[in-house]
Amino acid sequence: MNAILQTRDLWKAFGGLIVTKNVNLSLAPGARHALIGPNGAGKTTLINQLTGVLRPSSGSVWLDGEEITRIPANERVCRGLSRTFQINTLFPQLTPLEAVTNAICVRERTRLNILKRRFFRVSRRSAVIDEAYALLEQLNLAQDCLVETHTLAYGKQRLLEMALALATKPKVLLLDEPAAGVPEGESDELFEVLNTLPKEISILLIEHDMNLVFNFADRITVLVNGEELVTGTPSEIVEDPRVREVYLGKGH
Amino acid sequence: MFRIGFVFVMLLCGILALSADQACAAGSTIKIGMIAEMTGSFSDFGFNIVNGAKAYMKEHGDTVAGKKIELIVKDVGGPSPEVAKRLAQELIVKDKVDFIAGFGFTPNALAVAPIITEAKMPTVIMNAATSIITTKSPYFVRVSMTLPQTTEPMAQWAHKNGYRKIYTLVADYGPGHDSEAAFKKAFTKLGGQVVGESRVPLKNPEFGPYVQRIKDSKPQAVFVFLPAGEMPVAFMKSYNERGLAKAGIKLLTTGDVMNDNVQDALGDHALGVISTHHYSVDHKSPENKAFLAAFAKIEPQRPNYMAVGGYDGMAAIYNVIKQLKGVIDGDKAMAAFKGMKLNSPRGPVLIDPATRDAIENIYVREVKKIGSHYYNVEFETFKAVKDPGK
Amino acid sequence: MHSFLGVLFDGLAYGALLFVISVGLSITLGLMGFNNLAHGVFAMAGGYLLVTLISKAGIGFLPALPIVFCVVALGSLVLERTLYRPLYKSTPLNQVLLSVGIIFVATAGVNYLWGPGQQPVVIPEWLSGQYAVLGLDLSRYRLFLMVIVAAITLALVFGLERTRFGAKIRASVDNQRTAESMGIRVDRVFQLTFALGSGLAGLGGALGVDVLGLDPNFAIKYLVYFLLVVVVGGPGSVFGTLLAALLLGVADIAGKYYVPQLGAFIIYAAMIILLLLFPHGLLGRRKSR
Amino acid sequence: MSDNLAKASRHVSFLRGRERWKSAEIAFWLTLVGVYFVFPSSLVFASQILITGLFALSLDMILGYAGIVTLGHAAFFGIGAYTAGLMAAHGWHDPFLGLLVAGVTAGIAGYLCSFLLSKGGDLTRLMITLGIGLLLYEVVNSATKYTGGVDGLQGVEIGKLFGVFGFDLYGKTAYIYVLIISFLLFVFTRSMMNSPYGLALRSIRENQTRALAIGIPISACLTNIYSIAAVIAGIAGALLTQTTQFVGIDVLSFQRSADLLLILIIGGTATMYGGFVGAVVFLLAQNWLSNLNPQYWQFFLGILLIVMTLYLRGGILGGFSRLVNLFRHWRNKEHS
Repeated sequence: MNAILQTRDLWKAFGGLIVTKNVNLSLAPGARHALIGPNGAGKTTLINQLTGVLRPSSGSVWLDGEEITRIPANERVCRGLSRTFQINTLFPQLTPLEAVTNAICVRERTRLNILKRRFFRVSRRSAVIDEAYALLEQLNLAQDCLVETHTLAYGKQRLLEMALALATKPKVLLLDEPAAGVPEGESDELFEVLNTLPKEISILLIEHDMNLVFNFADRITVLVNGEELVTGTPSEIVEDPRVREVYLGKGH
Repeated sequence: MFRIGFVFVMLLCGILALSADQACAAGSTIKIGMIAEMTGSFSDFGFNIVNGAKAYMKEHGDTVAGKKIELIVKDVGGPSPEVAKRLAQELIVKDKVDFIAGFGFTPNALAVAPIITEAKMPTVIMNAATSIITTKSPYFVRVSMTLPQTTEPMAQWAHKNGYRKIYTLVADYGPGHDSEAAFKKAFTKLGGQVVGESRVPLKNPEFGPYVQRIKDSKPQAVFVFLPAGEMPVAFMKSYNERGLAKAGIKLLTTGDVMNDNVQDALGDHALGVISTHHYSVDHKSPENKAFLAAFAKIEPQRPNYMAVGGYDGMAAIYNVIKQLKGVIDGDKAMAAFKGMKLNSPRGPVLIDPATRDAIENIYVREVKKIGSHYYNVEFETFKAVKDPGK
Repeated sequence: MHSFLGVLFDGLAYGALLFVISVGLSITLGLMGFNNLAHGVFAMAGGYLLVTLISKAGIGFLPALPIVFCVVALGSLVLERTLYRPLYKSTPLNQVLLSVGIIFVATAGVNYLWGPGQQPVVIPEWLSGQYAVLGLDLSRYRLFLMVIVAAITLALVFGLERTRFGAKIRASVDNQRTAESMGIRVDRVFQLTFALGSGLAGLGGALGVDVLGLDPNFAIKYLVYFLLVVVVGGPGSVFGTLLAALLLGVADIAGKYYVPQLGAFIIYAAMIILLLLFPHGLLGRRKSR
Repeated sequence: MSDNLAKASRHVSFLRGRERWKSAEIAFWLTLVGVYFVFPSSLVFASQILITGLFALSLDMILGYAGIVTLGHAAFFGIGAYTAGLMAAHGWHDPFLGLLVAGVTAGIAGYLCSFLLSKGGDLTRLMITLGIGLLLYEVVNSATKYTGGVDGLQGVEIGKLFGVFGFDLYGKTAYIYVLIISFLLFVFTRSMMNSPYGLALRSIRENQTRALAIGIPISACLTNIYSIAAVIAGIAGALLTQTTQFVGIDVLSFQRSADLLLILIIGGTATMYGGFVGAVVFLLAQNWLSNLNPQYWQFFLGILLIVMTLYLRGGILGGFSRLVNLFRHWRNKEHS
């Protein structure tokens, strides 16, 4: 019962509208967990509460045995909780190399004194840049790492999303529909990368594409109307009649 | 890469060259550099000062003592001392002028004091009205007036005419504070009483609450100083709307408020207002007639006291050039200014040899409608008033 | 008690004035999202037009007002097509640069045509003076302004909320692409909205000059006031603009009456406090983006 | 592995190339040195342009690099100017001490103000900064006794630099003084913008959401850069006081903040040199036009601005770099 990421009785309401209702989510270390649910089920709101963009009305969020409910978003990243975005959220005028270097510099910033952080050139930190390059290479972005991000192809930008999240060396990675907008067939590259991620990183995946989810996840949670409907292994979910009713029944 | 650098340098040089020295050797010309507020919120100042000066040149020709007079007008764009200082420096160093003139605002004049002293440059203040200016450099001479100079006679006139309880309202800035202090000092010395005072922010479209306070404290009269511009217009409207005149509260002001060229904008609102000042367009003298005629040839708009400042400043400079026979030297020029007498459109003016300020008549005027226009009609004179601020 | 009521009336009247001169900006800046700092130029155009109509053409004050509205609105269409439209999707900084350029041109142009002095504005006899009501002296012109404000507010709220055109505006502003796909001619709608905003600016200028005075620097002199009211009210909300104008008006007048020493500070301090309390404006639409 | 390293070092050198002093930059500063010899009679103007450029650089730090729109930046310029002025008027005549104290004072003010900017969108921030600027103006205006109000602060006497070089009529000392201080501050800013911190700032401007999601403490960063920008603005103000030997209340005016914004937009934001180039172009154009026609020159300046917005997006440097890119593109085509 030493979950790496956990929510306890998480509750969020905007006025009278309840968007998260008593959610008790639990990720084991190394988990490949998927969160599915129809549109408007409150998946993104849940993610925002996990990352600290929104504060829950009640309940708590725990990361690696510590409560992080009241900790600001950027601090959660430093503690090892990182995310990607459903819609590309990148630095359009920076090159991927600069962007990833930036993320690594932020991660490493406490190891530098203020003078070095403030006044020494980025290029003097070749170890960091090497690491950034290695990461980009791992994600098949090495060819494009010196052009401005906004000129990259869409699929490449999706990969960069992932690279930025990985650069923070997360313990838990939240993937918000990583394949959103990527044409069918091209998402293979993406999931190939996902499958090679080390087991030390626990992953919570939000995805619409059922094939991807069932190929990737070892546990699945179904969220309906802000409420946890059921959690189980892929085969349990497929069997579950309630899930068929609210979700698969329409989609398939 | 070097190519880009080269282009860059060329570009910069090109731009700089636009402002490069165009000074030509002076010989047969005498140059007068004018620093005035031609644009911005106070463009009225520069407009009057410069056109007043031009009116004098139009009337008296542009050749004196065999020298051609050249006027170089520079826009300082409002109260901005650093620009004034820069312009003065450039006029002295680049254009090699013989006189500097103009200055609607005190800070612009004060900022040039160190350089005109260093360059021994005779400098004629045509409007800026804070007392201390002329003490900041021996090369300043002022042909206009100072604020205490026009304020004090108002206090004296009010007391003489039976006003004992007066409320003061001034704009909340340096000159306003000076005017308030000068009036209070003169009025209480005579035994009058200032029953209340208000300071109004400079950016203030709404006089209602201030005028209401005046009305509530029921004085016999209210003394007002506001800078020329939209403030007097707004104040007068509020004054009438709230029926202060009907409540028997007389309005006394300095001439800045009853500025000649806002009279028509004020219209009926200002009828009967008493003010003290050194110049009114309505002043009846041949000199004034000549001035108005000359000004009308340049601009159709009605001039005001600042235009007279420009006009008289030019007159003083012409006199100096004549006396020095066209060979200008800073110290000699200053000696020539001291004690100079001018037959100004406003009446006789004497440059006080001690302070280099103007000694002049201050008139008490009342606003009247003559034909379809409104004028400050003079009805009493304080003769040869000195600046009491020193 | 009397003085309190008097102050309240003055405050509301001042608020009405602030509303009248700013409501046009609430439309161009708030609804259309164009950083139109040149709002004052249209107001100034309205003012000069009014003065000229009255003194040169001999048209009365009241009939001149609708003429001013229409002429300024029509004139603005030319500017919209040539200068504004290319910048609708540009950065705010570019829009600022453009509108400041327009202010410069207009200021110098007016200076050249009318001279730098104050312009006389003659309002008709029946609008000057005061009514005595319950021992209060109520200025007729201020009452007139309040009536106009009520009329403008009602017309705008009705027009923007209840009519087809209003619906089109809201649709175009919220999502251009969707609106276009629904068959709305977005550029036409924007054009008309811009004309409406500018016409209102002109009308506001015409109504304001009696109190504010009129000279070539009108556009820059009162810029701060326009922005203040619109931003505090929440861009795009007519009611918000009204509420902000009235609140700021009452705060300013009350402050100046009761603590005149702080006269100059009150309106700015009130603005900062209101903006800290309501960072998106009093009734501003919170943008989720 | 060694192959990898070789490739990686190519990328290190790519970043290094971006940070290196370009020949155009060196040319720029050499030109400024050259101005001293070529235009000895325009040095007062030249130093005022430099001061404005420095002031615009500080605005660029918060507008261009951190993305905060402000219309009240003159507040810090004014605080610096008055601090230096009041010190000089009360017996501390040393210029360097004046600069130091002015910078620190403005920095503290900037730090305090930065907390008011944490909420709201661009317009709200714009109005709050504007409000602070106007309030400060009114404070200085009503404290006539201490500040001289609108008449300006008198009695500002500046001592000689190192006790040797006095400020002269031609502005020679002043120009060299301003040039050296500007250059030092520019180097300071430049190295900051090329550091990891500068990279983080740029990323905040590019995308706040993502910057937060990679762990950048955004509000702390903004507070920080706002204070540093205030320090530089304060020093620029102090330089103006010391070279003018006078402080007018217009150092705090709305007009100054607005002109500054224009200058930076004209020059181009987030380019380091945009402020300087904007100051050179704007002030020279202003000077040139107002000499041609002192009364109606604003008309032509306005036309210039309008034309610029329609045809020269991204300011002069933005347009210039696009031209250069175009040229390179064309040349590459020729070669291949």
